[in-house]
Amino acid sequence: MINKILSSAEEAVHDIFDGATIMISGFGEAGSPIELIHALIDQGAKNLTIVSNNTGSGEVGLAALIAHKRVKKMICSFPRTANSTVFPELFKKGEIELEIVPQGTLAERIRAGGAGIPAFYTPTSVGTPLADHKESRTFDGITYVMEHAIKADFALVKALKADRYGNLIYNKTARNFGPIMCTAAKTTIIQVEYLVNLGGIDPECVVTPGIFVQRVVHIENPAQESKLVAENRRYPW
Amino acid sequence: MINKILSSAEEAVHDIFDGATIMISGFGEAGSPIELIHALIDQGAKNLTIVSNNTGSGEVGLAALIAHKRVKKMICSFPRTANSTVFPELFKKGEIELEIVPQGTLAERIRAGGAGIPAFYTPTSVGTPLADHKESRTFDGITYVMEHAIKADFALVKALKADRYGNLIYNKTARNFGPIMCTAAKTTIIQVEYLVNLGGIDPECVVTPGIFVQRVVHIENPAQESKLVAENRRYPW
Amino acid sequence: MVEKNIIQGWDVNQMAQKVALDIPDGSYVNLGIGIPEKVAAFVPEGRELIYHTENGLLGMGPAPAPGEEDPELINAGKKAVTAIPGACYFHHADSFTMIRGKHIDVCVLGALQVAENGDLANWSTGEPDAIPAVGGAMDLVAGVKTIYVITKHNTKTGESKIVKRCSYPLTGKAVVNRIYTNLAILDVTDQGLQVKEMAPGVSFEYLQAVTEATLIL
Amino acid sequence: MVEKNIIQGWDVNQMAQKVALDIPDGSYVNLGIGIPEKVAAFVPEGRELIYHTENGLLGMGPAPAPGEEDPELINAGKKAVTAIPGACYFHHADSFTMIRGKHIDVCVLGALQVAENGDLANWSTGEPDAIPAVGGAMDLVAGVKTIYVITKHNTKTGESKIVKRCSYPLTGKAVVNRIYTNLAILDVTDQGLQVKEMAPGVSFEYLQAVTEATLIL
Repeated sequence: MINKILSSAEEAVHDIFDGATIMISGFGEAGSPIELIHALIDQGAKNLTIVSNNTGSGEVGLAALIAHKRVKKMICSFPRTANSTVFPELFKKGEIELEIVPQGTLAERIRAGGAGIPAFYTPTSVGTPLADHKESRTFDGITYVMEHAIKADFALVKALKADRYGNLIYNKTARNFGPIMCTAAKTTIIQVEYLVNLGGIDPECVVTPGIFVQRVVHIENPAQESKLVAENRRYPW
Repeated sequence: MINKILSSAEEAVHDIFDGATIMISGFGEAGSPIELIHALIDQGAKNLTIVSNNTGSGEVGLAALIAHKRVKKMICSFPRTANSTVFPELFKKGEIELEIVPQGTLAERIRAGGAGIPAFYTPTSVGTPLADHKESRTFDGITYVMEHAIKADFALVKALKADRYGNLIYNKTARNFGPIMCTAAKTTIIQVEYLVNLGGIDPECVVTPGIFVQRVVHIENPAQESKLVAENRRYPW
Repeated sequence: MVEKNIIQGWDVNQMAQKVALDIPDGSYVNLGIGIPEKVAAFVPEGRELIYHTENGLLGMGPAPAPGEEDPELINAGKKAVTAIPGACYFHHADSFTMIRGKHIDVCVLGALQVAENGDLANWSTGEPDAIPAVGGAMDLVAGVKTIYVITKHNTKTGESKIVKRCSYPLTGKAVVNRIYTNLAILDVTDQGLQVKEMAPGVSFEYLQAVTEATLIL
Repeated sequence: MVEKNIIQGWDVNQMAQKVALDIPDGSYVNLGIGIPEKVAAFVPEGRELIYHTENGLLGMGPAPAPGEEDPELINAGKKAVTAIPGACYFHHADSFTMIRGKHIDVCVLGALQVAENGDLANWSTGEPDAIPAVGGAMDLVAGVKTIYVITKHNTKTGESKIVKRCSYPLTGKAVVNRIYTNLAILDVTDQGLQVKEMAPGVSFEYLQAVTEATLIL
């Protein structure tokens, strides 16, 4: 029988290893799997490469993971955000690497990773410093740069509902990077607010088919990052 | 005000020109926009390049368009089907061109066309005759072929429901090529069984966002291709 | 040379059962059109497999009762199917993301020829007037983690379908992992075609005699 | 040289209104973070624009009433928004399919510098200790059909933001179609920067004097 539902975030992240590449969903706080990230902080893996659009806020969630010096390298489009001080300080001290990728190219590279496409051409960034040292090529008179797929060992993703097959739906703009990250990691770990029976998600409305999901954890009342930041909370508390 | 709903299939296809490239949704009869195709037959455009997974059955729908010698070239993955005699006969006589594309490569080329990706690499067809004369390249020790995007002047697509913005949902496996074809054509023309008010489709369940749709036609009781074929119907009737 | 095709070996249902027994619980499986579809009927009780059909359904169920067919709920062979609870629908680019992206565990396909290095030919006889039609076969063999071929060992005219080198146009190079025929189960290994099991009454000598490819016991 | 920045010209709301008037009914529009967001408030009655926010919403509505904010319904600036009837949500790859695939009609962006050939610099001042952060800006300028820039004509220290050649790192080459500043509306043409309209009290001579780029009347 297929049952991807595990009993705790701790169990779900137990085998994340030092040096792993991990995709983390979210655009700002929307869709950020904060409880899974906290479980990863507790678990202790280090030298991580994190693929995520931002670098977190305050000292909770992704920012806390970075503050604990678990992250060797960030691959993201926008490392500065309101209340993000952890990453900028480490970066200025040269203690963390950064690969800056245009947001749509980041999304497409992740999607390519999940779709078995090793590389593709895009017009984005042509003629800018982000295209330096990248191979370029002309199709029909327009210049494009070649971009490579990104794959990960793990993905930590927040969704709204899941069934035991791992079928997922998301909540509004918290969907963002979740569905493509699910496809691009060897082991995709999901936190959801609601577990439902098979058939509890309309088959026409499933956003992430269960084939892309390996583990599901039920986090009934996920923390709201901006509230924690406003309260000056720090993880671990 | 945005209102993409037109009053007839005739009006929706009126400007399809000789020599146009047209994507037509459907996998077998599921998702085939048979009333739009019949309107195109009536309209008379010729020398068409058709991108569609199959070549139709009997002498209705896509097969009828081919039978009327409107199609110069088919780009498809599987031109033979049960009850498909029209295409094979013309092909054997050398009266129609065929570009055969693996099904997943066809889908990805269409998706690339809609996504502004001019070319990508895929492992599919490497080492086979379909990779002959294609550029190949090795990434991480594995050989891939380069494939180019496909774009179209028009797409004819069948969906289940639409609102006046052109947001769409589909019915079961009739979804198949519809959503990607909507993205890859300059003018996307939809036939739907149901029109709904704005908000009548759950925003979490929209499959094709209206931005990819230009025209919608209400076809209340679409014909079922296999029934027409069983009844030996021919279009025009 | 031993006279060919005297021994019938396993029938098609037995072959399908052999395949079914080899697919682990929880696998995502794509069954090709024709004989491969029979595999689903022989999955042991208690094992849950999820069937993918590349036209856009994960969680394909059995054929509907007569009269219950929905022309918009079909499989890759364009036959009416059902959807199980927990199924989902998706478009072709997402469907082939599952295939090309190596998310599907097992694909069972028919064959015209399989070579001893795992080359597969199953889409075209290469005859000059044949209408080429490939469908999803090349995507499946390029993307699915494990490729099982189920096929008669010999053609109707007695020729070996298990060959040294395919004479028909390839579907994929070195893609097949295991071959289930009416006479034997053969693993494609770095050393060559290894006999894993033979049908009752089949000897290695007999098997080799009716097989063009070199076999390893 | 005329003394700079004596004339204030249009205020930010007037600039936003100028932009709003130029966007045709039925357009799909992406408004950058900051001043560009003001454009939505000035769309004339009877015109229906649909707003795309690249984090995954088409049909973005105005900010919610205080207390009604949903932290999972935000725009690209990470501010709470609403969704109109007929809106839809999607993931990032689909969102940037809309952008890169040239499906969005108009994007309104801020600028650090715009060059007379349409080059745009709006993501980095290129200072050695600056933390680079690009977001979706490069995708938007590469993919959206029409790029409008809305910006003060000069920096706080009086330097022209409308330049012969950008000194800051580029966001895109030859991507800007029209520039709305407090002093003028400028079209990027093959011949150079054409003055379309000047704010009350601004003469061409004055405008050219406070502009590094060469202008055409």
